[in-house]
Amino acid sequence: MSAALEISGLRFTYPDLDGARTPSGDLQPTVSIDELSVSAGEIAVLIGDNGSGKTTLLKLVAGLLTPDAGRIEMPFSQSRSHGSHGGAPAASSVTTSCAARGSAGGGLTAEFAAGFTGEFTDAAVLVHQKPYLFAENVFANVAYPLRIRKVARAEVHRRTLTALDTVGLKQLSGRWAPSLSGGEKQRAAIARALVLRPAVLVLDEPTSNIDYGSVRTIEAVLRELADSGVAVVVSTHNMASAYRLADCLVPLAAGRRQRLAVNLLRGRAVPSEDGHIGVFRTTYGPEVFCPAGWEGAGTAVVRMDDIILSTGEMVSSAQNRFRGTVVAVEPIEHDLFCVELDCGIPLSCSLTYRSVEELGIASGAAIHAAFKASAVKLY
Amino acid sequence: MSAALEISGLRFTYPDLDGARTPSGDLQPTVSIDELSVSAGEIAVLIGDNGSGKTTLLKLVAGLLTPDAGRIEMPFSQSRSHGSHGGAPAASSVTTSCAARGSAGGGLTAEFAAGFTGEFTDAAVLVHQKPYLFAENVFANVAYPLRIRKVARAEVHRRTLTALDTVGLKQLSGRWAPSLSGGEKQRAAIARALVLRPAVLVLDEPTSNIDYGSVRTIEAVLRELADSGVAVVVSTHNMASAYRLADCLVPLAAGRRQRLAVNLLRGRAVPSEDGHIGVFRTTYGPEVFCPAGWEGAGTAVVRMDDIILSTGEMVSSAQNRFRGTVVAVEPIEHDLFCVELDCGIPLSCSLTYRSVEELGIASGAAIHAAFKASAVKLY
Amino acid sequence: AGGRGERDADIRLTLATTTSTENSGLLDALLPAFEQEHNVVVDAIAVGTGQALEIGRTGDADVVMVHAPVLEEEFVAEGYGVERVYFMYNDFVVIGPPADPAGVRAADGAVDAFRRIAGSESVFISRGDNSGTHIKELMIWREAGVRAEGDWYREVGQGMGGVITLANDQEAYTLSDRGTFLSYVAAIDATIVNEGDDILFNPYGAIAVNPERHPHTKIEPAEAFIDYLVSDEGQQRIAGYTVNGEQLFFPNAQ
Amino acid sequence: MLLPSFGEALGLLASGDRELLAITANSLNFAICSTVIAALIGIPLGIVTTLREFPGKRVVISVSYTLMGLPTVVVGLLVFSLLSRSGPLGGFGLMFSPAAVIIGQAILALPIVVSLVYGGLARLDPELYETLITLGASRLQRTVKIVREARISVAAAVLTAFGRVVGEVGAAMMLGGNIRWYTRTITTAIALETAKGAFTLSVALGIVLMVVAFGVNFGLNYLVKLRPRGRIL
Amino acid sequence: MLLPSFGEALGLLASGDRELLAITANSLNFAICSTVIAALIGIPLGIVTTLREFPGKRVVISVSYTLMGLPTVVVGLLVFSLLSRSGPLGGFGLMFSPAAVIIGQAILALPIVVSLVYGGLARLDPELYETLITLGASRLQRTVKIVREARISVAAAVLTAFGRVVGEVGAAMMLGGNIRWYTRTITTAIALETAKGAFTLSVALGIVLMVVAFGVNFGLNYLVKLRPRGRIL
Ligand SMILES: Nc1ncnc2c1ncn2[C@@H]1O[C@H](COP(=O)(O)OP(=O)(O)OP(=O)(O)O)[C@@H](O)[C@H]1O
Ligand SMILES: Nc1ncnc2c1ncn2[C@@H]1O[C@H](COP(=O)(O)OP(=O)(O)OP(=O)(O)O)[C@@H](O)[C@H]1O
Ligand SMILES: [Mg+2]
Ligand SMILES: [Mg+2]
Repeated sequence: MSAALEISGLRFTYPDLDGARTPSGDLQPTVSIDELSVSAGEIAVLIGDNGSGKTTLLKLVAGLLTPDAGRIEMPFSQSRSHGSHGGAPAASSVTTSCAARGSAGGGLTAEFAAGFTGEFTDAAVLVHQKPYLFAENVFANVAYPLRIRKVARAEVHRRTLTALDTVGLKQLSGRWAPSLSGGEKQRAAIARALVLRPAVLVLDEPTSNIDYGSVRTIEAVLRELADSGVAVVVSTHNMASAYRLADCLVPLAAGRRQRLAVNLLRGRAVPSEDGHIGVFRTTYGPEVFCPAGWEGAGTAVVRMDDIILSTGEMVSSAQNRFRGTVVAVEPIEHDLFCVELDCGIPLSCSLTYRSVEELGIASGAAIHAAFKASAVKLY
Repeated sequence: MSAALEISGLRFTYPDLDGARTPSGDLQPTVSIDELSVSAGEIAVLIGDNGSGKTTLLKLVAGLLTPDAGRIEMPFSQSRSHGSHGGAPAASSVTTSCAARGSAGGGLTAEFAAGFTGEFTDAAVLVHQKPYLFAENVFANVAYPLRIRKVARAEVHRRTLTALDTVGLKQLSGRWAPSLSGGEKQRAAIARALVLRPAVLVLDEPTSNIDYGSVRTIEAVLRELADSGVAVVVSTHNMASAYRLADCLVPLAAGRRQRLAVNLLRGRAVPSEDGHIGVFRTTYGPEVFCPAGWEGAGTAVVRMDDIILSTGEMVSSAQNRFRGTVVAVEPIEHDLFCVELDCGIPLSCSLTYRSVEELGIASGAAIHAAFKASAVKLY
Repeated sequence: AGGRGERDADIRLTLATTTSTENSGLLDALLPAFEQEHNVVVDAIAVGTGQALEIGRTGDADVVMVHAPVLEEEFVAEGYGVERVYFMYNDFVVIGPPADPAGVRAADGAVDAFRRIAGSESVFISRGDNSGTHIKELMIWREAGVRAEGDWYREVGQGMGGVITLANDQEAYTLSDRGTFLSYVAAIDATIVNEGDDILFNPYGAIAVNPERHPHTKIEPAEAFIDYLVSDEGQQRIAGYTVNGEQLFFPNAQ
Repeated sequence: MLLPSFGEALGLLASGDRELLAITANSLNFAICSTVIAALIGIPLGIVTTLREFPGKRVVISVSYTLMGLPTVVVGLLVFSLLSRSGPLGGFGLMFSPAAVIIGQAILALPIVVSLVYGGLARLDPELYETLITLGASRLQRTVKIVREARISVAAAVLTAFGRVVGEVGAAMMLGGNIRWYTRTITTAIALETAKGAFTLSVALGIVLMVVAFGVNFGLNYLVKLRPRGRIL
Repeated sequence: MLLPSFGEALGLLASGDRELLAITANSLNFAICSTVIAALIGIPLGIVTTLREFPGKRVVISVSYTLMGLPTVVVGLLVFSLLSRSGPLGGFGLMFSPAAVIIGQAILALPIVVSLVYGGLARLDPELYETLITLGASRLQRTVKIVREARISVAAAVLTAFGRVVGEVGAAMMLGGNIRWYTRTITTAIALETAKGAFTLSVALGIVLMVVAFGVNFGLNYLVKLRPRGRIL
């Protein structure tokens, strides 16, 4: 798959417009992403605590903020010039930084440099966390991006109604947008982005105010969009939604990518003979035992902490037992290591230094992994 | 428990300020609540689809909208006069409606009538879905309600910092509020309401933009507040949060209360000997079998659909089997009935008319109820 | 700046006058001596002729000083003024473009000059504001037997300065008092094309507002002021006031 | 005693006094033309001032606010020195013509439009701008939309400018010359009648002016809907 | 040819010409007093107009906008008819005094403050008002907070009013009488010098006025921080 969005060496700090009002000592950049790439057709989900930099990163991707350093490339964007906005004080430093990395990125470096001043907006469309709807009716709001592109009337009508239907707002199309309820506004804003079918769609907590049933609808829409070749980047605090959606789950903390602490398995929970226990058939082939009653779920999550390793076969209450080989061992923090296994399905688990020593774990070693069915959470 | 908030016969429709812009045919009131009461120390949770009227109801409770009819009483409010706001075109009709119901409500009827024009604000404080923070720093925002009440400086300082600490924003107290991240803003707004310790605290989707970990913190804060005697009314789309929090779960659709479709059981999931199955000890005494791996969860939810009734003892894979008596049978819609049982724990289940006929279900009849362990969802 | 300084006197006399007296600087030459002598402060309000008289009528001035004999007599006749006292005069001049297309320079007096202007339909600017100048202009038209009408006759309704500026810009004729013309002469091309006729005589009168109509008016200082104007000292100061070496006003107290 | 009856003033208007109608038409004509010119230049300037960061921005804003108080005679003098026969643009012979008044009044109106448009836009939600960028609106399209969203403020700016010029007398007097049947406006007529001491007529004219201005105002208010639903406190 | 050097005007000021200083002081004094009075009355009125629903609200707003264009001579005449010796308030003998000018200018400034405060507040987030109610702010406290939140708009309204009155000449002339050493302001002095044909001096005085107004403006701008962080597009 080719990357539709490639970020490298990205650094951004909010300019300290008013020093007196910000707490001192907070000198690290708001966002600092060494590498992140999202392929066309993929959904990347940003998760992280409040203030971890999700919105900031999304705005950087959408070209609404200018990086202090690093680059953001979107090879598929047919950049359209809209002139610069907000001034680009850092533009030169960005270009320098790009040059320093030589031809590694290829593709759109020139367009990219211009991109920071607002030219790839056609490529990356952002739906804000608190969307701004224009003071006109819902239909006009959603039709706006098409109208300004001089799309034919009939086409505008068709695409707008389709988009409204997609988010379940068709019957409200004549309503005065500012009088919509919170969730209705968010859905209208999503529809307004959908009509554009951009190369990269960026959504900031798109489902935070949306009702339970409609969250699933929006998820389905995003998946469909991805399947049609769009690269989707969303942030969310809804972990279930994140697990269901993510082709690539990106945990952020203090603006930095964190190591994922779970194994995310795609597949399908299938009915099992035994009523007490369920079966999840992973896309890799092997099945995993899981709690019963989740038939149809498409995602299984196993925390890395919940996987137990041993050199020999284990006898325990853990239903899931796999043989595999160690692919990699990497330190996480002081005493902890992350061990990557290939057991037919790729699994990662976290171990203390002592365990790594005791079990003699090293790349290529054969190993047994086990985890309880109840440790598998389905979404 | 005495009711801290009592609503009866409430009707509200948004005045059609601009007929041309609203879709026609939508003549039913936006909110129409026949009866709802929340006791001091209780948490009521409103759930429902976008546009179902949650925000509208909360604003009515907070006195920010004037009902077209019906009454909202808050016996514990020490009403403080702030003068009327927004004009009270419907005030007389409200008073009439109150009078028509005679002394049924007792208590604060007179103050109440005035209340619609803004006088019980001290009693019910609302935290908006999209909170407005003042253009000053976070501390000043949170301290504002205390300062305008002429609370002593030291006391203001103490309570403000406590509130900020409670929502985890202490370290951002000096920050310029408009520059906070989405979730940080929401938390600051919650802190600003907390410092007041009102008789009724009303929060509109308080956790919608808040990170997963902090959601639990906010839930704990709300529970603590309730335990201290505050009546809390929240709306949310986060069902897990709703189940965990709700002493009283109020599903809304098109502005009307809906029948709850689940049984909500309080208690605690305890470790069980059998690794395949869990045990949930309800506060009523009896235990319920449930999925394993959820030790510590405090709420079990069983959908009414998932409970099977029979006149004799059933042999099935359903782990949970109870004997009980029918307390009530009520029609829900065309073909469906809701049967309330007392099985040591109160349980409701839904049945078709045919089943009710076949099983001869009537008030007082003895009955067997069964549901699978996997039908029990823990939160 | 003259000797008048901070306002520290007990008595304040309000003088409503036409703009020409203030604009020409005459008041600055005339008032300080009087103020010092009588320990009064004269508040000079320079406005249009009609407005000055109206202020007198409403009792908001103690003395009125204008140059529109007809209106002044009316004012006194209505009982607003005590007595009209002439104390000086100056004269009007006909000004026009140096090229003098109407041949006014060759005219025999002002009335003939106006006839020539009308005859050649050269543009004439009228103040049209019932001021002393305007009234004088209308009088001359009457004498000339010309109905001042048509494209060439333009009523502009401005103060004297504005009219001179406009006439200069439009290369038109107009009637001006000598004092105002002198203060503009350096900046404009227009020149005097006719002067000295008796009809161009422009007498200034001072009237004390009648305390019977307006009991609060300060009749004593008002009369003292008029006395001062007609006194030797006052008359000398009027005679001695020059701009660029030219005398603007001529004392003529009886 | 000085206050004429409202009826007296309306009577004047209704009697269709030809001169009063001509004067009124002049007032409206000059004010509308100059306001339109000022709006065409000032609205974009106000938007640029709001949306762009540039060094000295604050000074520019302060200057613009200050120029709102530009005395009308000063504007009159400046334009006069340009348009008079001896001025650099004297060749056009524009002095003492409607064009001169319109130029002067447009200069008066411009800083009002710029300042008030700035003041209005500065309060708009920052997300509006970001939304427009991200939806791919061109600079012109963004501008149009921002103006539409801030139409209350923009309309207020234009109305304020209109009110200012329709009621000003200095520039109209200095540049138009208050020439009867040609450049006389209601305000210069008022000044004339006041100088004549005809205070009652002046006030009657003032009332006529207010009625006319109110009509224009109300029309524009109605057009932009000063109170769009749901956006007001 | 008419334009004097900027230096000439500043030279006058710097030389501390006693009369110029007195005139400038008068201008500032009158403008500041009248603006303060107008602000004290107009800000609450603007807030009430925004926050209250009442019948005829739209008409009131239109009238207020219209009155912004009230010609200064008309205000002068109206106040004259009240304060004149023959008017109802004649007994106070206020005509041709600073008080008369201040009253007239305050009347001029009032509709400006009301309209622009209304215009500014009408764009505030509706949630601000609800938040204040729900936090239990009294009416006064709400008002104070709303003004603080809308301080840009309110400051703009006050600045606009100040600019308008400091530069107006009609009321100052009619009501103050342009009395030397007493009620002469920069604008009436300009009118006088213009009438004298002393155009250069007029323009110099105009520049002095602008410099002074700019000073006040900049000071106030600085005070309210026209550009609070994070609230601007
Ligand atoms: N100011 C208004 N004018 C007219 N209709 C409104 C207004 N505000 C809300 N509505 C409508 O009233 C209904 C209820 O809205 P409300 O905001 O109470 O819904 P909600 O349950 O809070 O929805 P959400 O979950 O999206 O926040 C919706 O159909 C909404 O569009
Ligand atoms: N305009 C700004 N000026 C200064 N600091 C800002 C600004 N906007 C955000 N920040 C800070 O930058 C950090 C990252 O903010 P960001 O909005 O990206 O967080 P987030 O991950 O989206 O949080 P949330 O989940 O609450 O939406 C936070 O500490 C925030 O307070
Ligand atoms: Mg965010
Ligand atoms: Mg809502």
